[in-house]
Amino acid sequence: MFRKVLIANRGEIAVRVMRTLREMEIASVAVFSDADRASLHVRMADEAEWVGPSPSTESYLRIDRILDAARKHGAEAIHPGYGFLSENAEFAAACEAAGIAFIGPSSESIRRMGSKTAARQMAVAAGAPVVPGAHTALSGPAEARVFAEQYGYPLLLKAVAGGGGKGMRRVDSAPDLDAAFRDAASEAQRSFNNPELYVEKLIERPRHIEIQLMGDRHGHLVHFGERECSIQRRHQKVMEECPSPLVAARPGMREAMGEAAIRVARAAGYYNAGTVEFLVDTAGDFYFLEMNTRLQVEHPITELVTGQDLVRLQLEVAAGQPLRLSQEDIAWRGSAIECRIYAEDPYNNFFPSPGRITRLTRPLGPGVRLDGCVYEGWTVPIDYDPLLAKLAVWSESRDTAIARMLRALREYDVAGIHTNITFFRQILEDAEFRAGRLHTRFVDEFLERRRPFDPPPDLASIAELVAAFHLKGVAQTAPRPDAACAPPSRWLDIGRREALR
Amino acid sequence: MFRKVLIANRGEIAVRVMRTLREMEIASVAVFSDADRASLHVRMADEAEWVGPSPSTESYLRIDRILDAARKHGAEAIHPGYGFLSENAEFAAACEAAGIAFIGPSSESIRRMGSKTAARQMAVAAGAPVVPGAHTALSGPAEARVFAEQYGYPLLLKAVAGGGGKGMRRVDSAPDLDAAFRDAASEAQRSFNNPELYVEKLIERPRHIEIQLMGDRHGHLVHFGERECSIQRRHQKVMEECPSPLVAARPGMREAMGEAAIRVARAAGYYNAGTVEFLVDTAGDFYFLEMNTRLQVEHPITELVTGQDLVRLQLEVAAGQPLRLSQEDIAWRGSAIECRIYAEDPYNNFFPSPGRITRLTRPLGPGVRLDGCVYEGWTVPIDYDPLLAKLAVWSESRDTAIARMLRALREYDVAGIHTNITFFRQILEDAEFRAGRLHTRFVDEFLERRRPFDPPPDLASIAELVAAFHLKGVAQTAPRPDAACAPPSRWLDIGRREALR
Amino acid sequence: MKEAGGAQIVAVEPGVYSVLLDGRSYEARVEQSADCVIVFIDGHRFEVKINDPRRWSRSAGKPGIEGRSNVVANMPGKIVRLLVAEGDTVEAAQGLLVVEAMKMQNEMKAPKAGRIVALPAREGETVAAGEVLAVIE
Amino acid sequence: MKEAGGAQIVAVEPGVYSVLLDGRSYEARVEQSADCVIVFIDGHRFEVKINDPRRWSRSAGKPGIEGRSNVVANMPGKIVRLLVAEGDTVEAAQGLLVVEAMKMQNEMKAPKAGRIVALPAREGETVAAGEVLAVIE
Repeated sequence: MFRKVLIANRGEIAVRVMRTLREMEIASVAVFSDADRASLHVRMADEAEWVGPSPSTESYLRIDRILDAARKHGAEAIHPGYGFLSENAEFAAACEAAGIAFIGPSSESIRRMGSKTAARQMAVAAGAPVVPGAHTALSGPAEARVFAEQYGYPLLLKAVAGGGGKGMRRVDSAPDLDAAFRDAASEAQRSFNNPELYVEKLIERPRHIEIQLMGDRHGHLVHFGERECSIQRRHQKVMEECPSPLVAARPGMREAMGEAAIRVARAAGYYNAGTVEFLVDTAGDFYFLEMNTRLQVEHPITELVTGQDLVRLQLEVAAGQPLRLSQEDIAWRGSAIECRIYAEDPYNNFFPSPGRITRLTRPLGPGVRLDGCVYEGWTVPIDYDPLLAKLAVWSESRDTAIARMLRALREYDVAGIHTNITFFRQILEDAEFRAGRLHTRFVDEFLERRRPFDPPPDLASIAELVAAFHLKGVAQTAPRPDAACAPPSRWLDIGRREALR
Repeated sequence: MFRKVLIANRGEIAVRVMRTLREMEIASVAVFSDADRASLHVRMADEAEWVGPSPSTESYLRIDRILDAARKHGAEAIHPGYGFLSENAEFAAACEAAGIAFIGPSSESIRRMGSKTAARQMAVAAGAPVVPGAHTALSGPAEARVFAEQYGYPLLLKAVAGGGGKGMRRVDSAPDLDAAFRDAASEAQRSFNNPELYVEKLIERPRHIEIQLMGDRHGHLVHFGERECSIQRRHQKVMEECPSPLVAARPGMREAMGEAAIRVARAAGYYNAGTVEFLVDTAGDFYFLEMNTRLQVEHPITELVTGQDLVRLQLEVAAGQPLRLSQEDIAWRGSAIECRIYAEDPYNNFFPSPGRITRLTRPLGPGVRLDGCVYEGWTVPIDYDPLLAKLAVWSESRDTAIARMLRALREYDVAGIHTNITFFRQILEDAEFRAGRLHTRFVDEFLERRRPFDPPPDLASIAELVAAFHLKGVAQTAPRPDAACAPPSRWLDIGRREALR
Repeated sequence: MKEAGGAQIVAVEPGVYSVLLDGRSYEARVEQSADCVIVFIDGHRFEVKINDPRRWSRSAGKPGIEGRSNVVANMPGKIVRLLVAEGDTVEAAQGLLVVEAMKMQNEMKAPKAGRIVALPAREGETVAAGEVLAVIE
Repeated sequence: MKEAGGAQIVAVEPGVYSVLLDGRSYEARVEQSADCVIVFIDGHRFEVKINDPRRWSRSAGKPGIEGRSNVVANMPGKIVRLLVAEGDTVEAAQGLLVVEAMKMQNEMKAPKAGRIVALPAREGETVAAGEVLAVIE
């Protein structure tokens, strides 16, 4: 096994990987940008190296600096986490060339899956169902128009080099096509340095269900079942669950999806952790969407339900060990849900809300897992994704897991910035969600129908009372000379009366 | 199901019960003494009632006040937690008489098991093996001496009304007997208001292994397997694990112990949660020790391994529902360990260390469960047991669970008071512990053999550097006029040189 | 602490208050700005405005819509595109400009119909939170 | 932050410092009393005495044994039993008195052999942390 591993990432995933490294008695090397000197992933690491200024293009995306850091610290392997360089075939190849183990698939597998059109072709060849669409990059909006004439609207424009909803646009009718094409191509150019797009028939109200895979370098592949990731905003997952309520209700569906995923992965010569994403239509048919050639953000819910440590398995496989699990060893128990706690305002178009965390109270107790990289007093930087933490819960059934997540969210308090904690509480109370009727437009429809998050009638007067008490305390520490003779307001009056009764 | 439940307890167990109540949408009523107004269990409750001054005899042990609070708040049931009134038959009977459900066994079962001598007789009648001993209260030290002449030393004096090691003394030779008898009787009188003692043959280096049971009011009883609780200080458990490394290595032992435990419980007409404690000798033979007629402190490790919520089951059974599990539904997965984090100094005879928690950083991440009732800025009161929190971890095997616990303990920081966190790290590194060679004198022997917790050589200079930096910062906020011209010390020198290089 | 009814408030952590009233337990978390106290209870947000040291009122929560309106950057970011020019007439909710921050583009919309009387924002420029990007009258 | 070697210290939380030195990362947690700074790194405790504002030294960690010794209550509690009387000669580690706190009885032992020259402790009395219970010479 490796003695030292560098994590080419930041934030919660860097901390997540370090925890398993520490449990395996492997030294960890963090890398950090200017913005992240005080980040928890640097504080918790055994070793750390500065790799550049705050913009990720000058730090976390700098292959040369990451490899220099690995060589300088004598790291034998690099864990890429997710995002940043994790699906960069050039980076994987550079690691291979430098004699440093890349904890992920081969650069060749990444390259094959990185082109969404090539991945589609591979899925077709492997016998996995795919959504009708153009398998090659479009020359321009005109070509998309031809496709639309054959399959009709709505359709979906997607970046060939894409991921995470970047460079993706839904087109509902012909007049919108040109603008959508321009926006998507420009976003794809900015995000992936590649403006190429392809087109697919849009599946209405699809579910997004994915299969977790793990393979070793000896051709052995197993799946860890599915995760339902239909709760999305701006095409990004915000809440995931395992098992999928749909798959749990359909005997044989998990096995069918798992086998399809393994076939695609095998065709790509895949090893290490990977995830095959499927769209599932209202009839329950599933279609290959893409393969993510790295650990997913939402891997904890699979760990909770299967009892496996996916990062430990990644490390074992990357060190050349054969997978110690066969498919029969994978068993599923109970139900897990994850909420991605973001520094954002869900009621203002999910606008990011960086800033200083002035107070932080975390949920604890039975069945609660928290993976984060924040602490009280830390300032959420403006330079990166606003993910603060992943709150996951496990319980014996979906219903009790929902109840547990609600309980945990009520214990969670982050002051100083906006978060989406309350938003999750509302979703979890939603009847459609509870019935398991999920699809990728769920959040949009939910925002239309949601009832206001109105407080119980008694809370307003409590709030006034506390405000009065608080200001009295503040006033005591910095008294105003004229405060004593001021006529008491109604609220202050209430405050005094109640507090002194 | 109940709509409102009062928790006749404080601290972490009150919070633990409230979490399940909230998940079941049952309102919770906390009770509190003067010392506990700001306790987390009061802050988290839906309702709260003051029940008296700080001493527990005037608050948490006041049956009349607890019942008044329940009636006033309209609580339909009372959860007693552990300790305090949880094994008080009079309290259970008073609840029954008041028409309030007692979440535990019948007062009659408590009474039968509360007398350790009667419990022994019941175990004998049920065909469970018991340690040789006097089945009735001793008239005085002379009667113990007669027993010693027959069975030899060492022997163990125990309180008839006892529990938790209170009123218990080991006697190694005849001259120690009188003093030991006096001390034990006096402690029993103070602790249980009953000075009666009985005597048992002392089993050398026994393991303490217990079986978790749950029964409904319709005669249905199941067991949840064992917990190994051999790691004790002052006859109190400090660290527990599930499964027991001994039981895990012996096919059929769990079933044999489980069945013996169920036989004893059935003989007592037992329902709700209970635990049958056994001593296990070096040959692997087990002997009934006593039955605890309540939820145990260490129940979380059973929950982690079996995936059951024992508090939820307690509530269901107390509401008259039949147990929804049969023995075949109970399955064990992986390995769990619990460390009881105490405000105490393990290197100064485990002396309690109450005081203000000035800083608190908790372990998080995969496989970590924390049940606590503390927060930063809270003052640990001197009036109660110094248990701060229970840190439990789960992993797929005992070895990986040990590694995970070590990782979690390294993340744990409690400033302002002493805790036993470092002590657990040392035990977990101990070769005897890792080999699973456990017994109830383990801690005593470990304290003899343990190597000093020496820091790596580089840490001392880092500490000096930080001290210099810290004082410089302090000096900056409150500058001393003569500081500038003072000759720099060696440490300050290092601090400056390193910090400015 | 021994009274049967009545409110009883304790500051348990900085800005955190435990309230007991009529047997019920509440935990309130306070954040204070220059002109208001924001109280959170069980995720519900209450804004108590301090209009004057001697008089507070609970805010209605909605800003006024009449008159001149400033479009303000609600976080630091970079202006990637202007969709209107000074002097343009705009509809309510019409897109005015696009700001990018934390790798996300956000279209700032007109809070009401009117005319753009000022447009200090420039494409490619970095703006601070609170900076005025456009003024509509 | 860009230097290759050298120590680099950042105060990340009150009393918590992140140190990077020679590529290694350390987290140090400081508690300060009137006369010393206690630094914890990975559970290891370092006491840095401030004997004089101009001079510090790292403490050897062991209190001196010669001369007069005070037996001091290390926490608040109640004296339940006295095992010696003023004027008694005691051995090192001999039990002097029993203090009960947090439901636990603790025997206070003589730190060294000598004679009890003062015994302010009284049975049944409550004592505060730091109070002198006995003096041995």
